[in-house]
Amino acid sequence: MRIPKLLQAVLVLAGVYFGFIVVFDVILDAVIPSSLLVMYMFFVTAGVFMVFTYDEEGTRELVAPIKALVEDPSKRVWRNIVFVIVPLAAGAGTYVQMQPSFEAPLELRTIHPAPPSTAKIYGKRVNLLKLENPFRKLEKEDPEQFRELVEEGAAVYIENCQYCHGDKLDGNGPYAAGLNPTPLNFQDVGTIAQLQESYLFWRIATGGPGLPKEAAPWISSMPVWQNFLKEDEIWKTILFLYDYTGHSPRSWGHE
Amino acid sequence: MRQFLTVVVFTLLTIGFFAGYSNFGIPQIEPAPPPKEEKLDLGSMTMDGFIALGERLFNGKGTCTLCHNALGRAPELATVGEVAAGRLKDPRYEGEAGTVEEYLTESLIDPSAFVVIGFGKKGTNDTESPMPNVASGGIGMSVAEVAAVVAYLQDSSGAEVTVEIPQDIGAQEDDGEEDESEPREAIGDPKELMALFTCDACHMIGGEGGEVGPDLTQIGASRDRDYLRRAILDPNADIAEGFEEDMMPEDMGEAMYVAELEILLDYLAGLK
Amino acid sequence: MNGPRPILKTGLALTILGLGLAVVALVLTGFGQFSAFAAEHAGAAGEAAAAGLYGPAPKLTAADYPAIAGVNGRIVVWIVAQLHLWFAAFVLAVPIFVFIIEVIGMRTRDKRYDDMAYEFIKVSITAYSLTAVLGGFLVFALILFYPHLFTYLSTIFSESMFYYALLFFAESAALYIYYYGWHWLQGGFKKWVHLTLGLVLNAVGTTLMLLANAWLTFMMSPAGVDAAGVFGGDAWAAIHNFLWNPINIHRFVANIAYGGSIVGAYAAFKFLTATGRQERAHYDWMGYNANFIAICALLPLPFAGYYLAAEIYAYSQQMGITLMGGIFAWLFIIQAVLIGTLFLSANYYLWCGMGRSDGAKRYTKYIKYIAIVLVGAFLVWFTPHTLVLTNEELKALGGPHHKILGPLGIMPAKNTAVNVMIIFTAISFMFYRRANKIATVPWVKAGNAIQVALYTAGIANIVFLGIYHGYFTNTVYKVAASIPQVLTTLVVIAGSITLDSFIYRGSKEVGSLQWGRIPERAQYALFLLAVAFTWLMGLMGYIRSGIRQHWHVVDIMRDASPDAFTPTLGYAANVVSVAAIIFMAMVIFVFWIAQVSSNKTLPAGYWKE
Amino acid sequence: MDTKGYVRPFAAALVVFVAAFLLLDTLIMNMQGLSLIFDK
Repeated sequence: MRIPKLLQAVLVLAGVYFGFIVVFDVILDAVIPSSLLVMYMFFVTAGVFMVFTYDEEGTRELVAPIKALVEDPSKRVWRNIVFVIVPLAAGAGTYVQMQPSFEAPLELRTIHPAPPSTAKIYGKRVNLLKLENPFRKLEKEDPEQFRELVEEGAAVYIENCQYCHGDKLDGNGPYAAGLNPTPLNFQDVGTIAQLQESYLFWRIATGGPGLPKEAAPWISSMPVWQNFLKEDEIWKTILFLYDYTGHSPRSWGHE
Repeated sequence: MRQFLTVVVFTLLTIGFFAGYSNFGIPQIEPAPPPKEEKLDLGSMTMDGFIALGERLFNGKGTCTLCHNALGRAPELATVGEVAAGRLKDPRYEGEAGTVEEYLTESLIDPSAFVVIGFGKKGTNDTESPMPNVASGGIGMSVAEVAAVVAYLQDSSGAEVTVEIPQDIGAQEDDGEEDESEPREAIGDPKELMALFTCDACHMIGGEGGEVGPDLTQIGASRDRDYLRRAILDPNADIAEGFEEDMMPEDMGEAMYVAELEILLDYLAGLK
Repeated sequence: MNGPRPILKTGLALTILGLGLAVVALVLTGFGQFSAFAAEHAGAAGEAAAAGLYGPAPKLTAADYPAIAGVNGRIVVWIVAQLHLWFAAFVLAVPIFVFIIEVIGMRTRDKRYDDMAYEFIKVSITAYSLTAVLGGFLVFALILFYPHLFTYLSTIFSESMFYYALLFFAESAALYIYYYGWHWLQGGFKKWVHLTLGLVLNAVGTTLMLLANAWLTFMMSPAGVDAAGVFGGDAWAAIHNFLWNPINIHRFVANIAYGGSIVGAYAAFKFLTATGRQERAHYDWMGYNANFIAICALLPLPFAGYYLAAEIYAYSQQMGITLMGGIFAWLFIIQAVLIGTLFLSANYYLWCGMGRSDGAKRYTKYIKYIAIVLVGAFLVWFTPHTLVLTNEELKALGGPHHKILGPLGIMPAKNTAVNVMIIFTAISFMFYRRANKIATVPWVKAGNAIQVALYTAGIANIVFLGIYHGYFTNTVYKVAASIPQVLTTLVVIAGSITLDSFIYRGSKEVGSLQWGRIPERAQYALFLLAVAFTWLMGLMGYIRSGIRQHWHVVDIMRDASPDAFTPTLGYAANVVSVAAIIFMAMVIFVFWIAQVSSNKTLPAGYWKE
Repeated sequence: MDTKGYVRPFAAALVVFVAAFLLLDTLIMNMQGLSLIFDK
């Protein structure tokens, strides 16, 4: 038996919707954010509509049941049922939407706020656009010394950072579960791999309180490390972060 | 007409969807307001803020604490507010100041107007001060900054603060940002370098200069370049006999360019 | 008789063409000399010219911005500038493709093309006067609300502003002769003269745009002035600033796409209101061609935009990060929604258009797969880097980073997605072209196999580049990998068109194309294209201007007005929406007025017999 | 499946195109990509 077009369309949409949920939430164990799912479904619906209506027969077949429902005298009972259910469903939807909930309001943090062009770090005004890791050049010039510096950076990291950011640098340290926002996962390709070293220096040195206004709410509990670490310790730690994760800092120069 | 209305409604719906999505579909992040310019701050600054600015300048950009400290390279300033009134009446005073405030301002830009006994340049019989003019050269304070330092000095020495915050906004260039963003040009003449870093405040060369550090007149005869380099970059590594530790600033290496250091070393090593 | 005449004609025509090109070349290169000459001249006129003629950029306070009748000056200038720009883009683009269509008509001797070109230019002539009116309005608004900025810019660009005014006369003259002389300058030599006029019109129009671009890019990447804003006297240096050419390229391409989409909306409107079959067929054909132009220009647009963004980064990293990473990051999600809308509606129009051919049935079964890939690629493109998460989701994920969606939020994924979308749009278009043809060459099967292999290899390469260089190599390669991706796309499209032209050499037609046999829904797709384009241009105008933040002229002249703040995206979207509605109303007026001229009323007994 | 008429030309063309594209990639990435058009 051939499935009517309208039912086909509904089935496809339902399939995609539950497909997303099953694949992300169950199989991959990584929930799909509801805000994103709504937009995804909007465009999937648009796509399905396009495929079903690009020719006349398809369109006629698609809207025929709807037309019949509204116009066909023999469908009176169904019509009445639908005309009662639709407003009720809309009302229920509105009620659920408007009902006060205990859920804390959505908070969105810009994870990579644009850095200021200069920042005051260690009492000095530094130009973040030009700031470079003083040790980076050793990677080529003196690999042995570079290794040593990375080791020293690792020591600083283990002493100070791993409690939150984890010993695998995956943002999953012993204290991570207690923090919101959770510590950054440096292994992720979307974090330090996308940034320049000066950016990391700025974020580490000024910590959560150093975030600009657009990154509000700066509920980040990242300490202001310039109060605890020396300048070269931060730079060495940055070397370690990139070395361990295998990422390289963003730069505009060529290799 | 029906077609026309449908088109209008369709257009409005489309635009409405785009606007609605931009307003409700994505988070509304309020961008940071434009940063306030420093110069505007001066106009709305309280006296406390102004004094605090003076303190920052005194400890930072002004490099005053290099000499005006407990080690006695220069007169202590803890009581300068009271002492200054007496200076004005001192017969050795050659300046034009009439009030304490004027005196302090003058002492910053024309330090030789009055030299406290025992603190003058060697061989000038306390008529010339080793202190540089803070408004010029490497320090380069603006008029407003000098006023802020004076206010701080009055306040910290317990005298009445008579300074008024300059309202002529244009006078204040900024609070030092420019020095760092625009590096000074390298200096090729060793004598100019010595003047910029006020070496002669502590070291004597050819009979001129202070006695806080070793005499450099013939330093090249007894010390080689490596020693001198170390002595500049890490002053406490070797202390010449009869001199104290921690007298020479440790940040000389950072303050001068590498090329300048070499020029200076050439010069010093050649002093035989 | 036949001997020397054609040669003479061709020679004359070539001479005229050459002259026209020379004018363009002169106009383009001449500015350097002109301004250098002018600068020298100024230097000779007054000794103090260099030192005293130009002051530094004024330092303004809030009091320097007149408050007029409680009107928000920024919004007025914003909306008027946007309206002016929309009309200017339209007016500039139409002559470009009118010229091309006229050439096609001349080559094919198909009068339909000539008629269509004439109809396009008829639409643009009312729009032309509206552009001028809005331009004047914009100048007034600037003088009223931002007098010091206007004064400062006009001291630097005084010469180019003067030439601009002169060129406007030239533009008007060329346009009016081109339009009113259309039916007079027909056939043989006269047609060549007319074509030359079209070329001059385009040269002048493009020069006008280049000049106006210089003023706005000067505000973004000032040149020819020192740190305090003192102008050195070299107008060419100020014009030829860092972002001038990137903006020129981007705007030139975008204008053509935009002009095509507006004319498409015109055709759609006429189609919907048409009464006769013949009229419907005509406007269907016109809408198809307009859409074709819009899509052809739309395809390279992402790359032009990418180049512009890269140049902004190169000019100032802070500006670049403000553009892509900071508050404006979400704007690119809105942009993705709009560009997705453009691609989807353009494809939908093509699919609907397949109904014109009886042979299309053979290909319609593939449409759903194209749709799946398009929507899939679009979803990737639209996935934001920063996800909006509820607390529940945040807890379930263990942090704001999503292991699957996170990697889709960054550039390599989006580059891959957009290239795939472009290739599949090309496939849609290929099906459309094939719909009415039956190949007769003996190697059809092998040809199709090669065709499929080309697409397979191309897509595989794009995906490989995206994944390998995007996630497993150094950042500098991430950016660089987009170049072979783009080249692959271009190679695939060009190769496929070439291959198809061989396969369908000497092909049979299934039947004659049934112009006008297209559902009305498809016309709404054309409207959607025009509206989305308009709105998108407004939004991108906002960000281009917005990355200057609180500067009139970046790092030189500060905006001290109370409106110096950067608005939120919702606020900007509302302003853009209001402006877009005003624009659409004016466009409908333009369409209507273009139609009025052909209406004739004969009142009985009114005139003396 | 029609091996001779379809699959063979497909396979052959695919090999050629994949090789050509990979060559293109290698060439451009070794030219250090961006410097092709972005460097002044």
